[in-house]
Amino acid sequence: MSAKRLLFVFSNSPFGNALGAEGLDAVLAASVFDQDVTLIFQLDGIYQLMKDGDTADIGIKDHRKGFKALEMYGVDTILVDAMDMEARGITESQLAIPAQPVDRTKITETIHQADAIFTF
Amino acid sequence: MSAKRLLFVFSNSPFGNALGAEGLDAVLAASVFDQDVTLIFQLDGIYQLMKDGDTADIGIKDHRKGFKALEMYGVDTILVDAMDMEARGITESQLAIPAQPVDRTKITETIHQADAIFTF
Amino acid sequence: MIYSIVVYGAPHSSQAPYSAYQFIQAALSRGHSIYRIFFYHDGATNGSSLVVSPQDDDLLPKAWHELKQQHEIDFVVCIGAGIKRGVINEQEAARYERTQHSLNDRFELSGLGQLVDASLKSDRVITFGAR
Amino acid sequence: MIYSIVVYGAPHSSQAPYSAYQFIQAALSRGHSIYRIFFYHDGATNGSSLVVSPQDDDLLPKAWHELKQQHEIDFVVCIGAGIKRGVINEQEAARYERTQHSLNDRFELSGLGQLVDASLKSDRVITFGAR
Amino acid sequence: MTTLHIFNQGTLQSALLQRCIETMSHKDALIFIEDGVVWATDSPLTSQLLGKAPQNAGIYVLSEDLGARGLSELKAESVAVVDYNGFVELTEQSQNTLSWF
Amino acid sequence: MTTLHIFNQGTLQSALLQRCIETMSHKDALIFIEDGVVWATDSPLTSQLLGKAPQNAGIYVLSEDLGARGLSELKAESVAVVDYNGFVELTEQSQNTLSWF
Repeated sequence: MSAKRLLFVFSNSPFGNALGAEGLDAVLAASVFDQDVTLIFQLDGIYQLMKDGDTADIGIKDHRKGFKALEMYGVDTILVDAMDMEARGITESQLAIPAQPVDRTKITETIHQADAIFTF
Repeated sequence: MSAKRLLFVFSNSPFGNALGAEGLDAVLAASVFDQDVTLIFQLDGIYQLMKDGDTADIGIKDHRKGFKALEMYGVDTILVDAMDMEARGITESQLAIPAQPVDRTKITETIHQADAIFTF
Repeated sequence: MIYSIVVYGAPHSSQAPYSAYQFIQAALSRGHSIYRIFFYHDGATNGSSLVVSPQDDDLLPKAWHELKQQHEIDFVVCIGAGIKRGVINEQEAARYERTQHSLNDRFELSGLGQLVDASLKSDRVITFGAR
Repeated sequence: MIYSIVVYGAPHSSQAPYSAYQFIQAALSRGHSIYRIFFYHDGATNGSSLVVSPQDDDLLPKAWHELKQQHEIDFVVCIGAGIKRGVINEQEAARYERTQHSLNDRFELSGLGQLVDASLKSDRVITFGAR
Repeated sequence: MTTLHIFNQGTLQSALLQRCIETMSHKDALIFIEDGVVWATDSPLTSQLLGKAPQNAGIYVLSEDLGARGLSELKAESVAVVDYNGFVELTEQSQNTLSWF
Repeated sequence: MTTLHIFNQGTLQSALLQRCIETMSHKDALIFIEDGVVWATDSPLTSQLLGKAPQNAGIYVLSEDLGARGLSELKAESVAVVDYNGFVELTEQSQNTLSWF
């Protein structure tokens, strides 16, 4: 069986709901299966990648450091919607991990090529 | 203690989540306390009031008939956002209960006059 | 002033209960009293004794516990919302023929009248919402 | 074709599990097979035996039961999502020192590997989402 | 058909539908289910956004959800109605599905 | 102050924030908490909508939530920062509160 292309799309801000933390867990689980794993961060999902931030004052565990471990797990195709970054006034230097800014055409193409897509 | 003004604001479509059904339950509870109860239906909350519809094919209980009981419970101040109805192409004859179409100024005023506001 | 707080969100799923807790601490420190916390919608899950925080990294259950011990605050889980989300006490378990129950005994299962009562007896009712 | 289904929403709170059930019935009637239903996020609550439908007006628990009896379908509740929402079996109850448990025995508590495995073994993975 | 987009949110999430539509190609399809069916009605609110969908992309609405909400009579002409059987058929014909919520 | 509007949703719910702002009078105030704090950042996406708020209406953001998300440096000038103590103070000064979510 050839490797399957698994795509994880993050569209939500961290902490308000559990989607970001649970999406990260799903990605980490997929990473051990030796498949072709891709992540897209778009819309408010981009805020999952902010370098700064400390959740001590809101009493919620900060799952975001887990995204830094992705490279170690061999997950290296991490795309961010370039227009969404610009609209939010966020630059690459403010992100916690290296992520590739891409345009919408590339996002549509990536979606088309996936075998299964998970939304968070 | 004079009667308190309790305001219930419905903004969500029925069935996709439980807010409409739970908001109705809260209104019915309030109605027995002999207070001044007002309802506002706005945005997709207007779809809570549609006259037609049968949920048998989706396997969900239809709470909407409960809104028809409101008058019996003495709840008669039911406002709908007139612009939201128009934007959705819905006319008063399509609603299950008589509701008063109002403009935004009236909605702001109603919010200002409330002692407590509940969102659904 | 007298405050009551309405919580719509479940621990782990939503920030609402965490925000409510922080707000309550700040309100108490400003000299206000909290009459009641009403757990409605998915917030009912706050009353479950079966919610587990792996690695004990979630301080909310302990925080509710201490808050209840130190202050006279009603913790009410809406009974209608609770039973639909698997938050039931021994009595409801017996009524609906379940062998197990889940309500944390610091919380009380009661009706929506408690929400209305809270709004009548409080100067402010603050909702921490979740969809 | 082989399908797997992912459910993010809880009964009563979200339409997602109801839609998933209708979709599955239609898929089966078109001759497809369902490999697994993976209950993630708030969908974990589908696996609770303590969810009560007042007046038995909710057919979903019974519908899951019959589906499981009539077809060979895995019903997996994500263990991570489950324990955070109070859906635990006897073993987890013992591990985390709870006196009660809540998992319906038609459902299995297992890890996210089951979600990945489902996506590898199925031709289609359909998510019924909830926020 | 390449991707079937599944959209289940109402008009409060207009920003999400806009992105869904911007992401679609003319080879894709979109189905409205659950609260998303309100987008399939004929109204000033909905027509503007739906009009931006790629030409030739199929736009569908789930009849069971439309009917449950009493909106069958209000359906927009540009949207095709399918039942659960047709929904499954759309997933057969597409290569994958993407759920928006 | 009459009503304190409490908004906790991100930009996917832009339609909800738009309505919140349309509903506000100049005597009202608005506080962004939880995921809503992203609206208090200085960016093309947010400035357009925030600019529609009634003049003199106070616009606040909760510092704890802004800081948790690493957005303190990005805060828009037109938004005032308050901590939980200040949030409680706003509820004291208002006659009622309306939560949008």
